[in-house]
Amino acid sequence: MKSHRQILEMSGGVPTVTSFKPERIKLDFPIFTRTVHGKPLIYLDSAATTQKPQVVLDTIEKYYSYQNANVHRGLHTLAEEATAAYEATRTKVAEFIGGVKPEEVIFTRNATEAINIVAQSWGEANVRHGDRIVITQMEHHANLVPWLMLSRKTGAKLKYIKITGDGLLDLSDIDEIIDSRTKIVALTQMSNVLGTINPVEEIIEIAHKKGAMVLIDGAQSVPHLPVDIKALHADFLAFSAHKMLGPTGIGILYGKQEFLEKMEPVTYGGEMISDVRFESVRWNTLPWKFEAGTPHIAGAAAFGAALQYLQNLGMDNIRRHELELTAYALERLAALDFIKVFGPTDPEKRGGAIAFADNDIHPHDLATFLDTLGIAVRAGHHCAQPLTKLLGVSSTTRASIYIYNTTDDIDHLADGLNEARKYFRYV
Amino acid sequence: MKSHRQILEMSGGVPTVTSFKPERIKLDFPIFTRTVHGKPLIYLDSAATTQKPQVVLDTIEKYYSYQNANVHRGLHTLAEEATAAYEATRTKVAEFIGGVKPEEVIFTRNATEAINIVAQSWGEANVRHGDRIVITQMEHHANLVPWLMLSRKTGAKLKYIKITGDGLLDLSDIDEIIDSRTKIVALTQMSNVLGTINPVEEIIEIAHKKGAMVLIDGAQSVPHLPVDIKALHADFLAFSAHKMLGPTGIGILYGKQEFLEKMEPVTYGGEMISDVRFESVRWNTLPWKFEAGTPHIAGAAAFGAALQYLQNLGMDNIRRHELELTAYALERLAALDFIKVFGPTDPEKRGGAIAFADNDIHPHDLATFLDTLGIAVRAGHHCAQPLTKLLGVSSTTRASIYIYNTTDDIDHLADGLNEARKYFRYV
Amino acid sequence: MSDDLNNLYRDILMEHYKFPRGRKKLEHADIHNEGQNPSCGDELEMELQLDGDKIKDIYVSCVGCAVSVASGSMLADTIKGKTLAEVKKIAAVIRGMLKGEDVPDNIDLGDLESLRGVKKFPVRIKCALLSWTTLIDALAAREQGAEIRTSTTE
Amino acid sequence: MSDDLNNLYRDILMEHYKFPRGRKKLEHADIHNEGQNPSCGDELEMELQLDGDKIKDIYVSCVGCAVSVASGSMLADTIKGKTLAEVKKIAAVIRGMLKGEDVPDNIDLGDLESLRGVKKFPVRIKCALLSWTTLIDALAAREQGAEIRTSTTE
Ligand SMILES: Cc1ncc(COP(=O)(O)O)c(C=O)c1O
Ligand SMILES: Cc1ncc(COP(=O)(O)O)c(C=O)c1O
Repeated sequence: MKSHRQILEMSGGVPTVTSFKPERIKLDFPIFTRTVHGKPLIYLDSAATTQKPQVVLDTIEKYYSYQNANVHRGLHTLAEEATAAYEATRTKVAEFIGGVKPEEVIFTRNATEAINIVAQSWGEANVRHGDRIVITQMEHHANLVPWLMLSRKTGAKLKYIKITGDGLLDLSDIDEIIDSRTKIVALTQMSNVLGTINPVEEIIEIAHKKGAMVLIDGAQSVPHLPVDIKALHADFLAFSAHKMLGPTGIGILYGKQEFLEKMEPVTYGGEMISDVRFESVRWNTLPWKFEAGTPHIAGAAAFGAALQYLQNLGMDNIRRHELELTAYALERLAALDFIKVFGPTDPEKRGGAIAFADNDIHPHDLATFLDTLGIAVRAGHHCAQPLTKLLGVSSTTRASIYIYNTTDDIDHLADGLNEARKYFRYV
Repeated sequence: MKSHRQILEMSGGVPTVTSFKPERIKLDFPIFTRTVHGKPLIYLDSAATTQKPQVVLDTIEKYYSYQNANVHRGLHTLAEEATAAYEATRTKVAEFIGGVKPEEVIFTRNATEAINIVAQSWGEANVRHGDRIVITQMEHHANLVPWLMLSRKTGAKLKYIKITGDGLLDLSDIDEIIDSRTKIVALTQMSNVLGTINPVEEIIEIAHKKGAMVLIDGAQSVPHLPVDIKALHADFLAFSAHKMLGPTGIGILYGKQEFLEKMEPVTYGGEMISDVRFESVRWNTLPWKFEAGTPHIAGAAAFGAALQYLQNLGMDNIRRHELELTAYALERLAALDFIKVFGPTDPEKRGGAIAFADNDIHPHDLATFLDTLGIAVRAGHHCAQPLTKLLGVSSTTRASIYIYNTTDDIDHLADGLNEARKYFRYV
Repeated sequence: MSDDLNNLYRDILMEHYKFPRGRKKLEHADIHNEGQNPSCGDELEMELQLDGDKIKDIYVSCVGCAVSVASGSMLADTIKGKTLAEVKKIAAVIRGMLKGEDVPDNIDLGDLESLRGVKKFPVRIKCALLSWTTLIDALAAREQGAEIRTSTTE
Repeated sequence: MSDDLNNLYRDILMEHYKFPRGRKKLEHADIHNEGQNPSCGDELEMELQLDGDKIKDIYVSCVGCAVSVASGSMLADTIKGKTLAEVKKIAAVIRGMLKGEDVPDNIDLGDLESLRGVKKFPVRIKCALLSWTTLIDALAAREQGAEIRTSTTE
């Protein structure tokens, strides 16, 4: 770590972006000093979880070393500082997603829990037999199973927006799918398999016209695109800190105040209560109503540092970098005639999660092989089994990029794919 | 931090206990190098959350710097290492609480969520109108509100085991309270206000005879006492890592396999699923069935280090230390005629969470005053409002100890209480 | 003791705490409200008797810490005899001051000046606010002809 | 390439992968079971035809990675002609070996020897296990007269 830090200091601390230099950014991430099977780590699994910059680790260390206490209700200095750190990140998140109110920002464990809260609390109170719930065929299990279960419990019908052969949403019959019986439309802004960026603005408009609410699964979009949830008029947004440089164990549910206020909490305990007697209880106000028990205080503090790091880089710059790198990767992969890439071919329409298949080598064998070259990719259904089946395969290999990835990383991947053909004797 | 580390190394690294030296233990906790209002920190708020030893911070740093990846399903080296770290702690927890099966150990956000899972999943499937749910008058909101809500939803009756003037459970009419209609008894093994250690073994036996399940809220007991949940035959146990040297954002639900297997999950998403199609879903096996979405991997890894630290000290030694220190504190406080202590006077019957009241100074003013002396205590209802009302006060001041507290800390507290009388001119 | 602490527990505040004003129950009340700081356990009862648009008499009873009791006592002292409009203005100024805003030059705070010390103790601000929030809510409810049950500062 | 990798993808394993045995559908089957590794997407179908207590013929069809396909192929090769008791013993030995236990000296593993390399790749163990678990579950279900639907290794 020492020499890493020294390099960092020599190169001037926090990144300022005039030109976006992933090689420079890599230096902020201690994990890139490690090797895998004797090779430098090439991390292409950021859609699963991202690596963490030193400043995030330092914030955790600082939190536990100097401020650690339980939040709220505490009158001593540590408790005050811990509460301030926790609530400061709430405010930062509110800004980050377009300037919403801090009380509209609820800390959860992850995106999955955020979506579950809406499906359970809002869903069970508002969705009835004969209603419709609309999702898409490209949803992650986190934005599929909660709605499947809600439809089972309520008798509402679960409808899917289909996808085209190109991996885009098929909006040709959208007016039939989202109809006046539709209570909520829940969809991902960016697919974690196809990379597809969905036209959420358009869908939100259609849904709202039909009187339906919209939940955006932002697990893949918020880390990679500038997302202004206020401009989008989405009713709910869910995402996870660990996919955007932040720590594990903390996620966000954003909801419009008017809806959150009417919703019942789903977990009961300390913090979320205003008054309890032996026979009655009154909930606390927003946002604490939804935050039962001791929260992940250190996680919130560190997530604040991650957001600051991203803001210093600038979400526009991040998108531009990823667009370029995705274009480059698609080009390199297209040149390999034994590789089939899924999802949109136009880099403007997608992010940098790229699922592909080798004509002969099974994704698991490929991932194991690439790992011995130090290249981390993921193989499997990426928690989107129905989509995977739809693609006509049982699993895919996925390479996914982030701010620290370089064209060099992509070159290594392409070389690795070629080598795999040789190793498994398909050439 | 440097000099702290140096001292640590000079004194020989990890503590080995022949005699229990809290002064030595303090050196392992970086927070004790900080001052509060210019005074050395005297932390007497461990019942709210404990401080963290350097080894826990190092484990977090190491996790994010060398192993960070999403768990399960990952074929690359990092994913394998992250999964190993995550699952190793599950095994360690299983050992720590008396040698249960790892698949009976579920990672949650905190004790609160653990209790909620049982109340929602087991409760809603098994509790009916006319049934009884039994808790005690000394429960934390986390072990009260979920049952209050379950009783509302199901029409079951919520009954309370009363407490005596001494702060002990009143078992005189226990056979009437726990009757054949009782479906579950949920009680804390140690009160976070009165410090009372409850005779859970006896109550579990009575409950089981009547055919009722038992959930133990171990949030205060597991950190402070040797707890052998297998010997106790408890059906469920809930506790939080952050109250036992571990990080925030991670807790444990233990449940007997036969019950967990029949229970439906309450949160849906990735990891907890074995197979999903567009219209159907099959849950994963235990323990993952209850762990939806990306878990708090770093938290689990670091909790493992915390458990190891506690095991090195020995839970018997910890109990002995706290018994001595509690006895000392009770003695010192008894000598102050303006202070009334709540809870059992016999230190054998209690842990080191000591709530008290000054005859004249309000708990908040007292806590603010003590804070300026560097002494962190908590004032309020400690998330046990019904109990606080029962004690005839609107709030109390609570000092609570852990492995790093010394008789010196207690002396400072006693002196501070005397000084407060002078400052607020009651002497 | 620390300057901040002395600034919080000024003599004048402690004097109001130990001898709070407005503790005499009214024969008849035009406005009634209760306040609560659930996380502290502080509870407050307030009654106002009007004479036209003037506060003729006030009853404030607070079970709580020095800051909340003293703040309620000063409130009683201050608003007695004032018009509703004046009272609303003062309440707004005090609320602003506690939240860190500047106090307009033309406002004489009197004893209320001593609440300034609270600012340095963020968690105690809600103690000082309790009586003022209870008052403001009660007046707002009256204007709108709404019923009111309990105010809280959280 | 790394030794571990070469040890995983031994020639013999790759040969079974590319030319798997037991792919011919049976006319008639006494035992049928399906296996799944849901997290990978691997799927396996197995049919056994008995002659008394001997395995007369076997059909194994696996859609999956090299390790799971090869393991299924070796299984077909190995158990054909053996008695149910022998098969159960081999299956237990292989399962133990994959979980890191020693293989008894008196057991000749033949091609199955090549599965040893999997041990170094903990996440791939379940690939190698898939066919064996499917077999063991099928035989156990048969003994207990139970119905069986799908086996999984997770
Ligand atoms: C007895 C008891 N139960 C439950 C809890 C809830 O713990 P957590 O906030 O970590 O969920 C606490 C913590 O305050 C407690 O003291
Ligand atoms: C599109 C999408 N939604 C939801 C999730 C779930 O995120 P988490 O596991 O952090 O809850 C993921 C992460 O894999 C994702 O890619």
